[in-house]
Amino acid sequence: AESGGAAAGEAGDDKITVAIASAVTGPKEEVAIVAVGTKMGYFAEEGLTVDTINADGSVAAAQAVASGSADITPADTGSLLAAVQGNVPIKTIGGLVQNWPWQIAVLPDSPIRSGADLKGKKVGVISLASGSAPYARAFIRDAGLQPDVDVELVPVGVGAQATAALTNGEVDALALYGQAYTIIELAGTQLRYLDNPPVFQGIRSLSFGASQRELDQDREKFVRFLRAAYKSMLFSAANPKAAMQMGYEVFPQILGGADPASRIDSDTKTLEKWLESATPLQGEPADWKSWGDITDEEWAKTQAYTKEAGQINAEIPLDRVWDPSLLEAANDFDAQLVLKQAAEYQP
Amino acid sequence: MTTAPAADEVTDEVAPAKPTRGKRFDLRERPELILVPAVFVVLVAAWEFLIPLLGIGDYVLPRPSRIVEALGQQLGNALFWQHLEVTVRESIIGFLIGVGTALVLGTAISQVSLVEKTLMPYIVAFQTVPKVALAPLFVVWFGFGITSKIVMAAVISFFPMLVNVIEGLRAADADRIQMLTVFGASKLQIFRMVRLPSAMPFIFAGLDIGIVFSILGAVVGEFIGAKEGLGYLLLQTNYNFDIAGMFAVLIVLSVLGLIAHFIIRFAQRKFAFWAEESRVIAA
Amino acid sequence: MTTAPAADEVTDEVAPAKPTRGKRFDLRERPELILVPAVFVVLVAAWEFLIPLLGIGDYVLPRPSRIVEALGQQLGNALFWQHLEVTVRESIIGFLIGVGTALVLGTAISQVSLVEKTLMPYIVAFQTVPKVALAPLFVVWFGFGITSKIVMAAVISFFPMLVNVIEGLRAADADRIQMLTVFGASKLQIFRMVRLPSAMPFIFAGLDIGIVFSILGAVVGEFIGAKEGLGYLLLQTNYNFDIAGMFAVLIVLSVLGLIAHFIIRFAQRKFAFWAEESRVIAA
Amino acid sequence: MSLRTTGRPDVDTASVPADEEKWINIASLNKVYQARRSAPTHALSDITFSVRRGEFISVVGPSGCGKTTLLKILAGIVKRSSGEVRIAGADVTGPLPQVGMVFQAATLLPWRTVLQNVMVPVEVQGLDKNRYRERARELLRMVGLAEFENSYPYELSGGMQQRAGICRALVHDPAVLLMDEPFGALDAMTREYMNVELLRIWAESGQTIVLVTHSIPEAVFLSDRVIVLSPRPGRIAEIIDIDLDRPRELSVMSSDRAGVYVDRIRRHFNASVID
Amino acid sequence: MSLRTTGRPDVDTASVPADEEKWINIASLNKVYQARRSAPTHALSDITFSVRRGEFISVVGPSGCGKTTLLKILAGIVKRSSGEVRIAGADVTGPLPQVGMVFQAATLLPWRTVLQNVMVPVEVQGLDKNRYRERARELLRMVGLAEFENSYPYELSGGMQQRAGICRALVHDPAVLLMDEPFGALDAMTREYMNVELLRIWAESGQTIVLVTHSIPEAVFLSDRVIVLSPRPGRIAEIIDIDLDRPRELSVMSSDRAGVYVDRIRRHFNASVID
Ligand SMILES: Nc1ncnc2c1ncn2[C@@H]1O[C@H](COP(=O)(O)OP(=O)(O)OP(=O)(O)O)[C@@H](O)[C@H]1O
Ligand SMILES: Nc1ncnc2c1ncn2[C@@H]1O[C@H](COP(=O)(O)OP(=O)(O)OP(=O)(O)O)[C@@H](O)[C@H]1O
Ligand SMILES: [Mg+2]
Ligand SMILES: [Mg+2]
Repeated sequence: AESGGAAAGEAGDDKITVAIASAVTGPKEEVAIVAVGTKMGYFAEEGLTVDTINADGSVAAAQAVASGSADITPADTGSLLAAVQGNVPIKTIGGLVQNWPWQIAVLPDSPIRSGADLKGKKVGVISLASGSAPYARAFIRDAGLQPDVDVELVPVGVGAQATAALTNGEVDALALYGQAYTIIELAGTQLRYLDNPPVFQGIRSLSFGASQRELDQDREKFVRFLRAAYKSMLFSAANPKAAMQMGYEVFPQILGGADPASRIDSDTKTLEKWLESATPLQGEPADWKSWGDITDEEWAKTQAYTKEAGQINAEIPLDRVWDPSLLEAANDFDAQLVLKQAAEYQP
Repeated sequence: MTTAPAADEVTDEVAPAKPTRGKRFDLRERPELILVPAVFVVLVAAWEFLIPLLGIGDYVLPRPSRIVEALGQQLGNALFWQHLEVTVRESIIGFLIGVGTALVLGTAISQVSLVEKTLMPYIVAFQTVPKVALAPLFVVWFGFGITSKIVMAAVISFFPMLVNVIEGLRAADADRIQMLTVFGASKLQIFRMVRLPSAMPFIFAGLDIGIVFSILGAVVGEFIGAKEGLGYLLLQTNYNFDIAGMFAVLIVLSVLGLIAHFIIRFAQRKFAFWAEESRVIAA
Repeated sequence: MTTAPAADEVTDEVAPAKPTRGKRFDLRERPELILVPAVFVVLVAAWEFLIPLLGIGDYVLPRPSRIVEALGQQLGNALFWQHLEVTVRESIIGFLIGVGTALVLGTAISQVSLVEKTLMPYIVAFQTVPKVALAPLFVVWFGFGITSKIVMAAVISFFPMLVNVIEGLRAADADRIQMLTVFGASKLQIFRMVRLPSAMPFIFAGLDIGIVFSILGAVVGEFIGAKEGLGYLLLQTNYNFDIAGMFAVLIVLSVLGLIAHFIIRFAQRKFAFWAEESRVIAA
Repeated sequence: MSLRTTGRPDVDTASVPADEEKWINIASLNKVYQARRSAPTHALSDITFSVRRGEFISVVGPSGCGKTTLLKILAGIVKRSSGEVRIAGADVTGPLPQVGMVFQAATLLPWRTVLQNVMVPVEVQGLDKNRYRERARELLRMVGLAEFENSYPYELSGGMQQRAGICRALVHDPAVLLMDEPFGALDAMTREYMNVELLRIWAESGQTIVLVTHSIPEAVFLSDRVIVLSPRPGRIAEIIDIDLDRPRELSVMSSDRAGVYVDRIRRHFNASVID
Repeated sequence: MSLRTTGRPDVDTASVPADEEKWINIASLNKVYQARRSAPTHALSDITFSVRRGEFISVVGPSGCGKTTLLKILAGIVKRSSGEVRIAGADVTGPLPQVGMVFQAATLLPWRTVLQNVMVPVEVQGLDKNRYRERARELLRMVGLAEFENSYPYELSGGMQQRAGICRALVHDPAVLLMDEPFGALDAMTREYMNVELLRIWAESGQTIVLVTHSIPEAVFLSDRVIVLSPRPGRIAEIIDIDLDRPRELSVMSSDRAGVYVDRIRRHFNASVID
């Protein structure tokens, strides 16, 4: 079966398997990175052939990487921290989603206008064992309320299930990530968002975690992968529609049997939403620098948040988690050329 | 489908006036030919018209008309048939492995009580473990490909079959075993000539449960981490907010289960006829 | 556990020299008393020492020593016992509902062939639908609380029981039914006095499968959206990358399954003794 | 040992204005078994006879001639192919409550003790258990199974199972008693003893009895009339009135008159060559 | 109709240097059934006798005295409690291949046709199916079941099932034949016919036969010796040599000598009062 991965003719010598930390394929990292990198030949240029597997969540993805089923995964940074604490031989080698993707949303006519209004209400989270629960708790705490006392968390999942819970009044607000909201809105439900307080600024969501073993054997391979990945991101940011079309070609299963023409617009919007969280909010793509960098301050915030969420129980020495040494070489690419390719792209 | 008679139908031994299996269907004889579609139509109609009335959104429970539309679209899509084929393949292979293992192990367990005592606790213990939670292990052991799904299908169809095989092989009539023993039959011959035939109703019950569960197992396996198969398609349609499409897939799964069930029941009537017939025409 | 005799043991009718159920355990008589723990020790030892040798990290399959440690930690935690209680409650209620419904429906189906023809296709069709995929619906219908998990447990333990009840009620000996019929027994009396006892081996097989699956169902239900229960604890430990803790929960689930299984088997020996005894002491 | 009959009034039959002479009435009865995997078997052909109320009638005939089939049709558990079958005026389309039956194979329920098995008709018909339990015990004592009342069927010998089956058919004192070779598995002495007991019970209760037997002397000793069936398909070869005085003792069988009856019936069997 | 015996050489027995006079040897045999839910039953008490090679011996005794138990111990499917049981010199601890048995209940396999049921011993012992199928058909013809060879057991009457069971025990021509009331469900005429046939087969094959029967005349007609058992627990009451010339015809039973034997055995039964 024609399934995901390197469909392009010019295959490199080195193989890299990317574990997608989600059971489904969608307009997110696999499209912006894998599909575009493959279709545009960025991986081939680096002598790489890239394949994907779907792991059910960040923990499973980290396990897949650590046990050799995959080489690298864009996984939740908190999970990567937890993995390291659990002595999993995995190292973060670059950032991916740099802007906080989680938000609280309510129905447009909801009386809830600020965090404080959540008192006595119910907030829908994906599940109590997912990133959305610690986020909701942190949000509630910041609003001066006590989670699980003043506000009840209810696991509602995403998509239709979450929508139903909100519109039926089973919950008063949702705590989901941006792209999940886009899907809900595109399906016809209007939402209003509460502003995230500044505490969330700088907490990292997805980052690239690589197998320590592979890394020790061939660092260069990962440098080349990161470079191609960031180039692909830049391309996608510049021409998300083209990226989405490549996504359909490389991962036809994204469509789930639907007609591409009927989905391209909404999927492009979803992809844009994802890219928005994964790339700097300010400036023009041409000015974006230091792809994948995570500052020590960001790490500190992320560690504190992860600890608060209970995923780790002590701060982890940075050098055990973080190996930024690949980034300089990974950033060594001609951004203008990529932008040009994006502008001139013809399917 | 011919079924066992109800109590007061025991008297109903084939009277000459009543043709047993006429070529032409007499609707009074086979009311199910009207009833099954009737129930279907009523259910579907209720579904179609009640849903909007109850204010249930299409994104929770789409109306049949939408689903049929989505189904049509799926059936016209080549990729869908690939997904279907993958799931069918996983289910069948998993079913055969699960049921085969259960037959062998069930035989050993029912025949050698030491094997039972040594193995059974572990089998039961393993059976209660939610395999979905073991996903990372499964995937490490069996890869992200089709194998892990086959294993899932096999594991979930294994236990119902095992329990039924054990119970069935034990249900054999002691007098019949004694009879064969006197004539010098070996354990194997007794097994083949008495235990196995006696166990047939149990074995077919196990097969029936097993085939239905193996489809379930394959689909759940696809939930864990797959790139193809109907389980994957379910996740994808759900993710895409294509709830009608998701229901279309669910319907395809139901039809798969039904077909499998009827194949098993057909085999039962072919290969275990005596139970049925001696029950119907007992005297 | 007393089990059916193997073929050449049929002759083994209780000889006076051999005490059937001695108060003191003779190990030659009951080798399982050594074998089961022995197998356990060997398995655990192999696990403990092979895992590092094979280069399998603790983060995929932790060593037993780690798991025991994590287990100890869990058992010392009051919250853990709450989770356990929730899951046990869900499983038991779900089991009772599932199995009860299966008994009633199975009875109707096996007794009235029209019910079978009208209902059975829908039941089979529903059974193949992966309930996990229906989660949104379940949650909408049954809420986010314990009910949806009970329903899940009930639904998954229902089908194996149903199939076994149907098969079992049909397996009744026609001569016995005729006998009761002559003495004027009503359908209900025939059911109670012949069909039900005859179906016992089937029913107990169904109960055995059902109880094990109902635990599975409750846990899977808790995966979908729960705030408590062992399934939730599994998700939580997994999310926290506490793989040893996760395995500790899995072990607790296994033990639950084992206990349930042995309760069912014990009940079987109490309430369906005749099958066992007439088999052992047949003459 | 005395065995009181319970004297239960026979409500069902009493309410029907039936002909006492044709208490059981069979006319032009035919039975064809239509097996699915083999050829149809013509079991009974054009059977016509009737039984008086309170009569003791025996049916003899070669193995496979349809005797069991005839009893089962009377019991309402096998459907006739054509003809008329009436008991106490009522068309037999299903089992009638006033009918009891002893089966050719004992057919005890393995999950019940001997006493519980004997009590089946009492339980089924909702009669007073305590009262009938005594009667059941008495019957078990009569057939020599007193010490086995708490045993399970698999602990009994073949003949003991058959005796338990006889007790079961008698316990609720049915107005019509159908007996399919009830004494087949018994030794000659037990059999004769049981014959005498059966006659005593019959005399006390006034039951109508149809007995299938392989023993021609037994048929003569017990019956008012003996119906002789021809080999399959069973037809009535002869119906013989047994004109021996009642009450009968076993010694009557050494009389010449009894011998004549026995010889007369035997002749039918001699005529029917097997294969 | 002629029934050749297949003349299969009896390898197993030939290789054992056994006493022809004590071909079957039973000494101080005891059997106690130890039921779990009721009191133990003493079925056989101190049984001692032996059977010559080629002898025809019958066992009679009241119902429940342990006849079936005795045969099953000989067949190796019920364990003795104490005592010695040997066939052809070999201690009986399990079934021996040269032994065939007719069961009190026919015990046919419901998933096999009549012919397939009769062929069970042939299949089990790996004998030449084609050769024995003919013999099986001949035996079925002899017992009047020729047209039922493709029927299933539930389509047979009780007596027909029993006859099929007899064919099954005879088909592989076993050296030792144990028969547990083989003719109990047959009418008098069929029974006599089967008796004559059995004697003919026995004369041709030289089998050693142990027959349990309830019919005293049958025992006298067929046997070289009759073992009379007392009521439970079965003890040997008497062993009677039947000194009637062979080959025997049915007419021998009207002879005085036969009558004397029958009366002598009957006396044992009269002595044993039931209950
Ligand atoms: N499996 C058993 N468990 C317990 N007791 C048994 C068992 N089989 C037989 N008995 C008892 O042993 C005694 C002898 O039984 P057996 O079947 O040998 O009698 P039998 O002489 O063949 O009688 P019949 O002529 O009625 O067939 C009986 O009292 C019976 O209750
Ligand atoms: N359920 C059945 N299906 C087909 N044929 C049957 C069935 N029951 C009986 N028969 C056939 O009907 C005929 C009469 O059987 P029935 O049992 O009435 O004989 P019977 O006179 O009782 O014989 P026996 O003395 O051997 O018990 C037999 O040829 C038998 O093969
Ligand atoms: Mg009969
Ligand atoms: Mg016996």
